This record gives sequence, C-alpha cells and structure tokens, in this order.
Amino acid sequence: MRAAFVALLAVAAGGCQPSPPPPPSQPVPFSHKLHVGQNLIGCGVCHSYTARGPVAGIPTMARCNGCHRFVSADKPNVQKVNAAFEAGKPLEWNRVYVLPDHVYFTHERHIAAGLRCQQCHGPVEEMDVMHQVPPLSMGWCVTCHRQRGASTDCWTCHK
Amino acid sequence: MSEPGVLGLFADPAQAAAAVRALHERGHRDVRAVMPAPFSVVVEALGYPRSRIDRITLSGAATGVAIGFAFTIGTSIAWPLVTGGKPIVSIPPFVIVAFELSVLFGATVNLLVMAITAARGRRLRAVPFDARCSDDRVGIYVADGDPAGAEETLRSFGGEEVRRA
Amino acid sequence: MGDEPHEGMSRRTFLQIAGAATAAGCTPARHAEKLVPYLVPPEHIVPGLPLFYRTACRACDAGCGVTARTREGRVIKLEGNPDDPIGRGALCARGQATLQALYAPDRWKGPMRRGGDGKLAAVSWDDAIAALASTLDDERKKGGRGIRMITRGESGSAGAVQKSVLAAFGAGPAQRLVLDPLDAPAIRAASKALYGKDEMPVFDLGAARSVVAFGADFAETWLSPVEMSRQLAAGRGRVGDDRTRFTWVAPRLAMTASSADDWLACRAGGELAIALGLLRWLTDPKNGVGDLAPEAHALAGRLGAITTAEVERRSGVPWARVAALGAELSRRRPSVVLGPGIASAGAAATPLAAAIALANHVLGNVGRTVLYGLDAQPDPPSPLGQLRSLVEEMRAGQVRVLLVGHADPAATMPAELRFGEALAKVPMVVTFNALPDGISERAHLVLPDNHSLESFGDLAPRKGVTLLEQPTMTPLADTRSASQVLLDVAAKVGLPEAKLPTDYYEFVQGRGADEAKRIGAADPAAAQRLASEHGGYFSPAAPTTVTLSAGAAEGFLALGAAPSPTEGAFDLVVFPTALRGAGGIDLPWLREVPDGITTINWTGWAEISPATAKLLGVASGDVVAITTPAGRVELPAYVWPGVRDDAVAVPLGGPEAPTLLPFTVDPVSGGLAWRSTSAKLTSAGRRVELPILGPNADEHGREIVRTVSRAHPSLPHPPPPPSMYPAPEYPKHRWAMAIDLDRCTGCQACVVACYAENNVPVMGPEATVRGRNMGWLRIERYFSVGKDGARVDTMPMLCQHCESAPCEPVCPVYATYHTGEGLNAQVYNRCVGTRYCSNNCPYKVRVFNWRDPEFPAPLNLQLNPDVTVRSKGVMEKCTFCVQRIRYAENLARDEGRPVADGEIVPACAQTCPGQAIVFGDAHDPASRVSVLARDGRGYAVLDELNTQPAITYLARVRDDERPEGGEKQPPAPEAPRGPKAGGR
Amino acid sequence: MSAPGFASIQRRIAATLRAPGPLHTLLIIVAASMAIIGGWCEAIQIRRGMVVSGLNRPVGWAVYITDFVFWVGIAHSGTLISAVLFLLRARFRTAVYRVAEAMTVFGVMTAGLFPMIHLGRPWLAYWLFPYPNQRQLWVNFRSPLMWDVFAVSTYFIVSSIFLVVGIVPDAAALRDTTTGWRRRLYSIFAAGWRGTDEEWRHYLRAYLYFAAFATPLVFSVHSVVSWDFAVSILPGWHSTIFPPYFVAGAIFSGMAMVVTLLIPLRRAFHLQDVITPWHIDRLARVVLFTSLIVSYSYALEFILAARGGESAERSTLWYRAAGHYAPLFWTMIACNSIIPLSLFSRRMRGSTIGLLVVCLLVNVGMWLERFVILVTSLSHDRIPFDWRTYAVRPIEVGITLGSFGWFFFWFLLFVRLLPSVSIAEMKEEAVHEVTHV
Repeated sequence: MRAAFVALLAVAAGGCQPSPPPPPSQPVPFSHKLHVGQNLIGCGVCHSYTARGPVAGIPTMARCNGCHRFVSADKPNVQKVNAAFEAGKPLEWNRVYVLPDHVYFTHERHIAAGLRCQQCHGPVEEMDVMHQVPPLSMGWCVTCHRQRGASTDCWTCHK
Repeated sequence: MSEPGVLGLFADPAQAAAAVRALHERGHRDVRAVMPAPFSVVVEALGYPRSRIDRITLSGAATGVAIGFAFTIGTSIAWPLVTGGKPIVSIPPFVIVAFELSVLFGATVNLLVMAITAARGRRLRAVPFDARCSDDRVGIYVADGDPAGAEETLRSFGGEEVRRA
Repeated sequence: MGDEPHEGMSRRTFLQIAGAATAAGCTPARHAEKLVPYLVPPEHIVPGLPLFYRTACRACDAGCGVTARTREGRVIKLEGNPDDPIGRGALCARGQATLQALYAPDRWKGPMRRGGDGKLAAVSWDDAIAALASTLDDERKKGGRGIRMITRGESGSAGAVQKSVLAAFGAGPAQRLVLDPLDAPAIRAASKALYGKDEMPVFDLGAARSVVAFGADFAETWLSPVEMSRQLAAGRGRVGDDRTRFTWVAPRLAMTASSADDWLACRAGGELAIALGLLRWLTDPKNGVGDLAPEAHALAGRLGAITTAEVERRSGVPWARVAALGAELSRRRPSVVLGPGIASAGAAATPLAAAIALANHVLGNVGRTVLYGLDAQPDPPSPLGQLRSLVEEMRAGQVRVLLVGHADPAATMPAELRFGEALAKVPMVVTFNALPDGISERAHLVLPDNHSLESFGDLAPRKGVTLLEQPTMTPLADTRSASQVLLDVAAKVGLPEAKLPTDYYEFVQGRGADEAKRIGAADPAAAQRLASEHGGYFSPAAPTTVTLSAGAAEGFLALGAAPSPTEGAFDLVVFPTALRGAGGIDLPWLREVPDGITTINWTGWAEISPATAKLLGVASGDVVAITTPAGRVELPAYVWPGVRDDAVAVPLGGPEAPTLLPFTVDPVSGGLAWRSTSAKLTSAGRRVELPILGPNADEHGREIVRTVSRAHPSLPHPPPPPSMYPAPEYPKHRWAMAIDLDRCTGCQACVVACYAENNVPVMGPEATVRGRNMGWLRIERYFSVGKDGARVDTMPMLCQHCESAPCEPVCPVYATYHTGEGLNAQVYNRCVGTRYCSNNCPYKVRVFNWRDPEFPAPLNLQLNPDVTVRSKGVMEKCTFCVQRIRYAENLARDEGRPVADGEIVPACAQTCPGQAIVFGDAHDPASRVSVLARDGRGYAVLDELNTQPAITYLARVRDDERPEGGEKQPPAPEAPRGPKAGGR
Repeated sequence: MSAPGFASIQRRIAATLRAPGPLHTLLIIVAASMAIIGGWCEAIQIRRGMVVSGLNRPVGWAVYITDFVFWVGIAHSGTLISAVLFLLRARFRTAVYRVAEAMTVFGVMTAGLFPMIHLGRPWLAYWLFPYPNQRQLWVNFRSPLMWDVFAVSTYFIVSSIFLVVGIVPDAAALRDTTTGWRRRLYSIFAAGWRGTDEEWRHYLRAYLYFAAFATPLVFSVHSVVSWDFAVSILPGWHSTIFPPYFVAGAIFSGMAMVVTLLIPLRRAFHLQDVITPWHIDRLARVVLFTSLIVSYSYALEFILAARGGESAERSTLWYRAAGHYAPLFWTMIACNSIIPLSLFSRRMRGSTIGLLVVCLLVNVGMWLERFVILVTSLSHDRIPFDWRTYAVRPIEVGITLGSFGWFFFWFLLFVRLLPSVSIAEMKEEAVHEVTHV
C-alpha cells in the first residue's frame, strides 16, 4: 500500500521535477575531464574535506599552484591561476551545486555510506564544463534516501 | 423533428394541466410542456415518472467517501509522521475529510448529471421556442397524433395562439 | 590562523522570501553564489566542523576559563572550560555575552586621533604610537608625575607590562589606579585588620551546611558567581538534613536570594546590627553554643553591650529571628557567612565585613569554608579615595596624560564625581577601550585594544590558577593589543635602561615558561603546550592558617552612631544584577534577556513594595521620581513584595544609580558606600509600557513550580492514566531532560547560552512590551508571600518535547511532528505560520517570528552555521539543541560506538552554573537523566493534561523548619561534619 | 381565472435589475474602496510581517480568526434557509432565499480570505492543499485546520452550485426579455435552459439532492470551525458543547445578517409586496429562537465550567466575565441575549426599523462573541507567567473593514445584475396560492 502510494506520488510529481540550471561561467575554464578523466586525479586530492566534513572543499590556490608550478605552467589559463596565487588573490569560482540555506547536507556521511561521487555529481570525469546533473530537489533526495533505507526524518536535513 | 407538432400557450397553468389531461385522453402520447416554473398541476398532469438521477448522485457521494479514506490513509502512510502520539492512521479525523469529500463529490456529480440529463431532455423532447414560455405563459406542445385534433383540444381549454410549429 | 579567514561558502544567511519562491516554483531559485578558495589551507580548520580554543573570561575578575567554539575562523560561542577549577565548564550570562563585544557593530575599527577640528579621525598605528610616545616622553623628561592610568584589574602579564612601562616613563605605582566597580574592598580591609592579611578569602559553599549572605549576591556578581552558584547547588543536591540551608539578610530580595530558605528583611544599613546580634547570640554563654573558637569568650564580654532592643530597632528584624539564625548556625556546622554585598555595603562596610568574618571565625568556619591564603592579589583594586584625588588633580590640571584601559568611571561611578568634567581638563587622554564611551568622547587618542578573544595574555585569579588568554581568531578590525602598544611606545622612545620586552607575545610565553617551572613540571615545554590546550596552569594550592590578631576584633564590636531618621524618606538600595553588572557596557543579549526577578529588559526600574506603591498611588509601570541629595531620576516602578516598605531599590547598569548615589567612601576600606543615602519618592504622574516578559508573577495556585518539604522530599506519583493510543516506539534513543528547581538560581546564563547557540534574534524593548520576545528558554518566576515575607520561585521553561504534544496534530502541514528519538521537531522551511501550535501549547514555549530578524554586521558573524536563521512568519522553539545531538551522534557513528551518557549537552545544560539541567537518553535506565526522572521530587508541569513531557522537573525543597531561638537553651550541637567537596 | 397570479412577478423582480441609481453606484464605489484599502493593509502585513498586527504570545489568533468565524457564520443562514427550509417545505423561504444564498457565497468568499491573511507566510497558503509535489510531502489530516480547508472549500463549491443552479431558470427568463450585454450575461447563467418538462423533471430531483447534501454540510462546516477550538486543550476552547453552540450562533448571526440586508433591499427595490411583513416576521422569529439557543449555550458554558472541576477552565471563564475584556463580554451578552428578547413583542417584529436595529446589534454581538471566546481564552492560558492581553492594531481594523467592503462589493454587484428574489419560485408560489388558497 505504502509502496504503491509512494510510486503514485513519484509519477504524479515526476512531471514537476526541476531541470538542472545551465552551468555558470567560470573565471578559468577548468576542465574536470582533463584532470579527472585523462590525468586520473582522484576527487579527494583536491576536494580534500569530502570524507572529513560536511563540505567537500574547493582546492586552495596553493594546491593548484603546487602542481602547476611545474605542470603546464606555460599555458595562459594556468598562468592566470599561478598569478592569482602569487598575487594573493584567490579566484572566485561560481558555485554549480547550490542547496537552499535550510538544507544541511554533509558529504562525510554520504561518503561513509559508500556513495560514489558520481552518483550525485554525474560523470564528472567526462565534463569539460562542470554542470549540475541531478535536480537537487527534495523529492530527488528523498527518493534516494528511501531506496537506500536512509532516514527520512525531517530533522535529518532540516534543523 | 420529422413533422410539425402543435404548440399552444396558456396563461393559467391549471387550464394547461386540464388541456394535457384532455390530450392524453384523446390518445396523444407525446405531449410536452415548456414553462417558466415547475407548476405542480402541469407536472402532475403530464404524469412522467420521477427522475432517477439520484442513483448516480449517490454513487458519486459513495465515491467521495472512498476517495476520502483512500487519500487520507494513503498519504499518511506514504510518509509516516507521528504527531501528538497518535497513530499514523487516525480514522476519526479522516471521517471528517471523507464526509466533506462525499458531499463535494455528490454535489458535483449531481450537477454534472443534471446538466447532462437536462441537455439530453432538451434535445430529445424539444419544444419550439417561444420567449413567453419563460415569462408568463405555459406552452403545451403536442408532437404526435392528429394535429388538427390537438389544436382543437388546446383551444378548447383556453390555449392562446395555438399554432403548428 | 590562515591569512584568508574567509571561507566564503556554507555560511547560512537568512531564509529569505527567496526561499519561499524556491518552494513555489519547481526550479530552485538561483542566486549567484561565489566559491572563494583558501589561498593556503589553514591548519586544523575543516570547513563545516567546529574548532575549539581555550582562553579566559574577562567579564569580571572571578577568572573563569572559557572554551571558544569557532567555525571557519570565527568564534561563534563561548562556553566554560571544564578543566578550570573556578568555572568548571560553566559560564555566566555576562561571560557568554562578551562575545558580542567582539562583534559589536560600533567597535572602533582602528586607532583614532582628535584633530584640530575637535573630531576623532582615523590615524595609522605608527602615527598614533608616535604621538603617544612623544607626549609620554615629554612627561618623562618632566619626571613623569603628570602621567596617570586608570585600568581594570590586570592580574597577569598585561598588568606587569603596564606597571613597568609606566615606571619607565617615571610614573610610580600610585599613578596607576585599578578600578573595579563591583569590588568588595571591605572584606579585604577586615581580613587585614583581623588577620593581618590584606586579601580576599575564598569561600567554599559546597562544604557548608548553612549559608548566610548579608546582601552578597553570589549567584549574580559577588566575587565568583559561577563557582559559588555551583557550590550552593552542590549542597542542594543533598537530600534531607544535609541539604544546605540558605538565609538571606538584606532589605531587598535579590535574585540570589530566590534560592534562599529564609529572608531576614532588615532595614538598609541594619545588617551590621544583625551581624553583631548574631555574634552576641553565638558567644552568649547562656545559649550554650558548643565548639566555638577560643576567642569567642573574649568577644562575648564586649558584645554584651549590644542590646536586643537596639538590634531590633536598627534592623527592623525581631530578635527572635536573629536568635533563630544563631541557633541554626550553632547546630549546622560547618557554615559560611558571606558579605557584605554591594547592596549592603555602606560607609560601615568594613565593620560589617569584620563582624561577618568574626562570625565565621567563632563558628570555626575559617579553614573549612572560609579559606585564606588563596588570593593571588597581584593587582588588587585601588581604594576609591584615590579616584577622588585623581579627579581633583585632573581638575587642577596636574594630570597631563591620562591612559584609560578597559575602565569607564564616568559610567560606573557616582555622577557626583563629575569625572567627565575633570577629563576635559586633561590635555592628553588616551583610551584603550574597545567601544565608544564617555572616555572616548573626550579622548585625544583612541587606541582600541584587541578583544580578549583576539589576544594573548594571562590572568592569575587565585593561587594555583593561572589562566591563559589565547587568541581564538584573527582581529576583526585594525586593533592592537594594548600591552603591545605600550611596549611599542616605550620602544619608540627608546628606554634601554628599563629593560622592557619588545614583544608582548614573547613576554607572555616567557611568563608561561616561568609558571611551568614554578609548578615543578618535569618537562616545562610540554607543560606549557599542555597548558595552552587546557587553557591554563592548574595546580593545587593549600589555604594557609590564620590567627586572629589579639584585640583587633574589639574595635569592630560596636554599632556606631545611630543614623538620624529622615522623615518620609526611603532607604535607597542600589544593587547589581546578573545581566546588567556594573554598567558601562551595553551588549544586546544582556539587554534583551530579562532580569531574573522583574523580567524587565532594556530599561531600568525602581523596585518598591506593595505598601509603598499604595502610599504613592502607583502600580508597576507608573513612573516614580526618586530624589537624593546627589540627584534626581525618573524610573518606572516595579511593585513586588521582595523589597522592604521603607526602601526603594534601583539596579546598577544604567545611568540612574550613578546619578542617585553620592560619592561616599567607606573610610576604612576605601570602597564606595553604595548604601549611603535615603531618597524621596513621588509619583511622576505618567506611565510607560514596561518591557516585561512575565507581567504576572502570581501562580494562582496552579502549582507550576512544585515544592516539597525538606523533611519529606517527595511528591505523590499517581499511576499513569490509561492511553487510547499505542505506546510510541523509539528505536534508538529517547532524549529527555531533568531540571532540578532546587538548584536553579534564576541567573539567566542558560537563556543567554540559548540565544548564542540557536541564533535567537534580539528584538528590542518594543517587542517585549508587545509580548514578542524571541527567547526559546525563559526563566519563569513566581512570587508568594509567606509568613516571613516574600518568596521567589524560579523555573526554566522551554519546550517540553511532550510525547503527546498538543502542538503537533494541529499543524496542517506537518511542520511540527515527533521524531523517532522523542524530540518535538519544528521544520522551519515547512512552517506556514498558522500559530495554532502556539495557541495549543499549554506551556507557551513556542515563539513566532513577527518580523525578519536583524543581525547588524558584524554581529552576523556570530551566527551558528549549524542552525537555520528563521525568517518572518515562521514558528520556532527549543530543539534540545538538535545540532549538538546530531554532532555527537555523527561522531559516535564515525567511531563505531554508541553515544555515551553525558556526551550530548544542550547549550543551556552546558552553561548552567548550578548544574540544574541534565540531558540524556531516557531509554538507558542508568543514564543520569533516567535516574533523576525517577527521583521522588520529579514531576511534569501540568501533568493533569497528560502531555507526557520529556522534561522532568525536580520539585523545589522548602526548608521552613526554623529552630527555636530566643535566649533558651538550644539543642545540643550535632557532630560537626567535615568539609565536603563541591560538585556531585 | 382571468388574471393568473404570476403574470406580473417577473416584471416586478426584473425591475430591480434595471434601476441602479446613483446611490447604488456610490455604495459600490465605497465598498470597492474599502476592499482596496483592506488589500493595501494586507500588502503591508505581508511585507513587514505579522509585527504590524497586535498579536503576541500567547494571543496568536485574534481579529483575523474572529473575522473568519464571523463570516463563516454569516454564510450559514443562506444554505440553512435555502436547503433546510426547502426540505422542511417552509413557505416563507421562497421570497428570501436568493438573497440568503448570495450572502452565503459571498460570506464564504470573504471568510476564505482570512485563513490566508492570518498566516505568517501567506504566500505559501497553497501548501494547505494536498496536491502532488516534487517534495513528496502531504498534509496533516489530523489538523482541524485541514478539516477547515476541506469543509470551507466544499461549502464554497456546493453553495455556489446551489446558487447558480437556482438562478438558471431565472436567467433563462431574463435572457428572453433583455437585449445586449445583459442578454449575453443571462445566456451564460441560463446555460441553454428552455424550461421543458424534461429539464424540470431532472432539475427538481437534482435540486432536492442539492438541498439534501447542503443540509448536513451546513451543520458540518460550523462544527468543523468550532473544532478548531474545541479539539485544542486551551481552557475556554476545549469544550464539547462547541459544535451545536457554534452552529446555533452561526444561524443566529446569519439570520440577523439576512434581515439586515433584506430590510434596506426591499425598501430600495420596492419589493414590499414580494417580501411581505409576514416573511419578515418569520425571520424575526428564527432570530429570536436562535438567540435563545445561544443564550442557553452561554449559560451552559459557565455551568459546565463551574461544575466541571477543572480550575483552569473556571479561571478562564471567570476572567472572561470579570477580567480585562469584561466590557466586551457584557456588550456581547446584551446584544445577543438581552436585546433580541424584545422580539417576543409582535410590534417589534412588525417594525422594520426596530428589527433592523436589533439585527445590527446581533451582528455586532456575534462578532464580539467570537472575539471574546478567542482572545480571553488565549490570554489566560494555563501558565500564569505568560498571561498577556491583546489590543487591536490599525492594520487589523483595516483588513476587517476591507472584508466588509469585499463582501458588500460582491453583494451590491449581485443585486444589480442577478435577480435577488427567485422569479421561478415566486411564480410557482403565486400559482400555488391561487390554486390552493
């Protein structure tokens, strides 16, 4: 009965799932495809807080510079990054994955549960331009929580 | 309308009723009336059976009850949240919703059925239009039998402007 | 600390209407959010996780340790330091609120200099230091006599730096005035006179079976409130005859006295008569009090001159009650007699303090509950006579440079002193104060000091305790440590012979190393590292024994001249409160959180008794004019039975009390005579709308706060009624709370903690007038009048997390429901604001957002990122600090273990000095909360409604048994009991 | 029989539609302006938050919910007169039921605004309706407010159907005698009605069933509204007598409102011989009867509290009668229980002015009744520390007046465009009288 109703809901609400917004422009055309797909750099290498805290973390300018001091330092975009580090002015990336303020999401719990990054972020290793893949709607979150038997208590995410 | 019938207008519903009875006696089976209000004398004289649209109406109400319970119980189970220590499926409050939905569905179905049956009746048992029949005249229309005899009978009961239409 | 503290993301801002628009459409609204990476990753910081630092509290001189919780490089909350023996993890309302001084919007953003146009203008630190250096150097060349400094007590490195820099410029120790408005110098003076020790004793209330306080508001401001509240509460945790009995002696029932079992409502100034009367009764051989100190006999002879009639006349208290108190103290050993507090300190404060010390002495309390030899006394406050002479010198133009460090005599000292005027005569006024005040109005140089949370330093509040001030974040503005500035000034001038350090941080570290060596650490460097982790050096220190100087007591055993009664006048009682302190500081939380007794916030008031109110024809909220020889103020009246009919009481912390007080000084101790004048009282004929949280203080017999007698500390527990519903299931935990009303002092520390933890907005007085205060937790207080006068019962009231919560089923959109862990959840983003839940809440603990909250920058940096900031139109309430529950659960889950009992502590429970609030899992029968819930005193408020709250209150204990007094033979003294350790 | 009884009826009633007059236009403008001012006040409230109201803790509901209950109450007599009296075959209903039904529809339309107005976040009011959404969230059917949503919206739909169905034959009659835009308007309302026997056959049956549905609905709606209070645990609200008490009160206030509207209407439209003194007298008797029921309920509330043994309940009732709001309470008693007693006098029932005054006062009294029940109970809850009074603020007054403007705007528009007395039923009635009397 319950499953039937949930399924009915999913169908009824299906038409109303928000579509992901177009990707924002970035100060430097950073390619995940190049870094992850071709050079096989793991996600946690740059997003270093993923398994430790709520926030995955944006690589620090020092992290970028750490490699690019030596690698591809002659390319103009890389020079932009290196120059920003040396000038002490971090790049301002435009956020791709935005959750409302009243949602408390933690990367750490999801990684601990054995989810792969791609399950929510899509085939990042194939993306030249990072864009949002899932709708990031509440229904999307809840559907996965239900499927995996995770808590659907409101206070799991809202508090 | 294959052949024209006879229409007579009456100022007095009682006379119209008498005319209807006389027409029935004369063997006219298809006597129709058009009137601004449901004058009981005329309705009685026409002698049609009571409308049975109430059966559909009541089944609409029953559907409302069923939907009411299914909806309230279903949505409560779909995402069970405990409030005030009460059971997830709390029937007493759901009765209220089911009742309101039974009235809502009953009344809506009643309206739809009435609209359909009235429109159907209008079409199947059409009466020539005369604006006075919505004002202060009762129109009696004889659609079968001998038109001349019908005209005669209508006139004899005080029918005004008896004409073939 | 990182160079780039901006993390830029995951900072929760307001839940705007945009959020609503989000929900309205199918596509979440996009707001261009920037992700700004760190340049270099800061050590230790994991974005989204808290980082804790240990430091010291500078709100008063008690010296409590602080744990500062930071997120992404910002301090978001202050809590006590559990390793610190004084605060033991608790922190009072004022201590917690110092965080708002850090984020005060009007804090100086950098150094300022008064230009030729008479206006303060921003200036560089180099220029400011150069300006000060040249001025001071000029003075040095003239011998340094024109230099003066007024500072708060600096018991650590800062004081040492000040003294040596001043000395280097030729200014002697007498030219540095230490100002502590709420100091109790009479006690120090009495110690000196009686024992030859110019020091403040340390009191151990936890070991005492009877506590008598002469106006000593030890749960609010007196000496060490957090510590003494905890100690009193320890005595309240004992059941039966061992429960500490507390007697309050003062003309007004202070908030501290709401914990008292008995109130001797003596006339203002009559405390001395009671203290001497008490001494007389105790030493009178007729009363046969056994086991007295050997000096008692000698005292008895002198005390015979004090007649019972005179005691009654002076104090207005029947002799029988004094005698009863004596009988109680003779029976219940050890005891402690405390005082005088500010409200009782008059021109004869030292004789009173001496009488109190003698009472402790003859009862054998010294060495058991009254401990000498623990006062570190590196920087005691100066006698106020010095302040008067300083003002005279300023007026005479003899002071040419005045340095002011964290002091504001203009706001905290009687206006009669006319400090501001004298200030205008000083050619160079330099202030290190962080906020604009009466000093900076006339200052020539403003050199804003770092907030204590931004600076290094140390404190020595008592022997064996050295607290470290450690920076918890980078300074918000271009401020500098005042000590470093002084050193820089000296370096600028170049005074090599003074051998001054150049770097304050290194100086502090050097002193730390010395301290590590002094306490005999095997590895001083490791000890120093450990100390910075623990927040200080804590080593046991033993009290010393003292001997009463022969004959010293004799001078204090007379009542002195009787005051001439003034016709038609009321005694003016000036009192400090837990929130308002001495004044001079205006922090939103301390203004917003209501006073414990009156529940008034934002404004001052005048307390009068119902009889006085009738006489004047006024009611609460009517304005009365109070006139003393020193001045006249108009204040709204608050009528309640906790003040004598012949007194009017005015709180400190506003401009009113300094206006009314004459600058009278206790000649022996040099302390301010707070209790020195009488006042004329008239109705001003107008009325104001009082911002008052609980206008009604009458319980109407509803037994909200239940009481049990000391002899039978148990309530009836009828069997639970049958339920129509299936028993609820809690698969893992069922969170619950127990609140011991016998331990609650009403100090409001929990309320401030809740404001800080849960982003509760400050709404201002208008909101309170209209019944829209946003506090999730409030202290309810009810007055009752028994045969011995007024009683106050306080009770923390917060969401009860009822199992059968009336609020839950009435919400049409499931914005409130019961979680599987027994919490009554409120989902802000689902709430549409019907307010039905609040209407149906019998405890009225839900608060509605009547408008959007305001957190003017940089106060918004204090917001807890783990708690949503609620927008207008949304209901909110106590969550049992669900973010802390989740944090601990998450940690336990990561470590693969169950959550331990006591691991989850909501903010209110964490900070409660009396440890009245206990939180835990009701599922675990061994948890502390389960044990307390089974206590005989346990009850649920409004249990007749069968809401099954998760909060068990433990009834207050009434100790009305008073031993017969009079001159009769008292019962034989019980065997004295050894001192007991505080805490549980 | 030379002159049938119904010949002149249509012209007389249709005449009401053709005589707008400057006074009528002015009244419509005044009503519309009031509604606009109310809307402006609501806009301020949405922008600044509920801070502009006088609400506080503990008084979370006051004027807006009072208005809601008041207007739902007003909406009650319409269906009562048209449905219940139809089933009971009460003849005095015919001349007055159309006005009453219109009042019902507009009353519910007004009442329905207030649950939205009183919300803290009215822009999310649609969350109160259960609809499939991407969040997969539903509503709480255990909440009385959810019952309200169902009851009030059902009531609105059913009473609108009832009104429109009743208008169909009249619109057909007017369609056939008018031209221009009016003809087009009436054509829409007539929905192709011709008046044939087959139409009437189904119509009569359906109408009976509308009445049969509407009757329990009337009682359920105000019972549900009363449950908003009765199922709470607030002393002064938590009472089992509330449903009948509220239903009686609703009929009482609704009847008083019908009389308040009919007396000026019949004078303005010269309908004295259609709505005769006999009709008025019957209505006055219903007002008197329901007043007695309401007075009995008042007494019962106090008796139950006094003998019920719950001290908080006693305290609240005592506060109601003797506390801060006592003047309002006693005004309410005067208006609802004492002044209507004058209707025992035949002369009073015969005097249109006297009756109008009594009914206006009943309207005031019934508004106060809801206010007093709401506010005195809330401001005197179980925790004495939190007792606090409430005072109305200008925005609330503005919105309340706006609701009157809104109601009267629609009502005045209605009487100008659609027949305010049922033409068909009056015709039938006339014939009935001729043949049977």
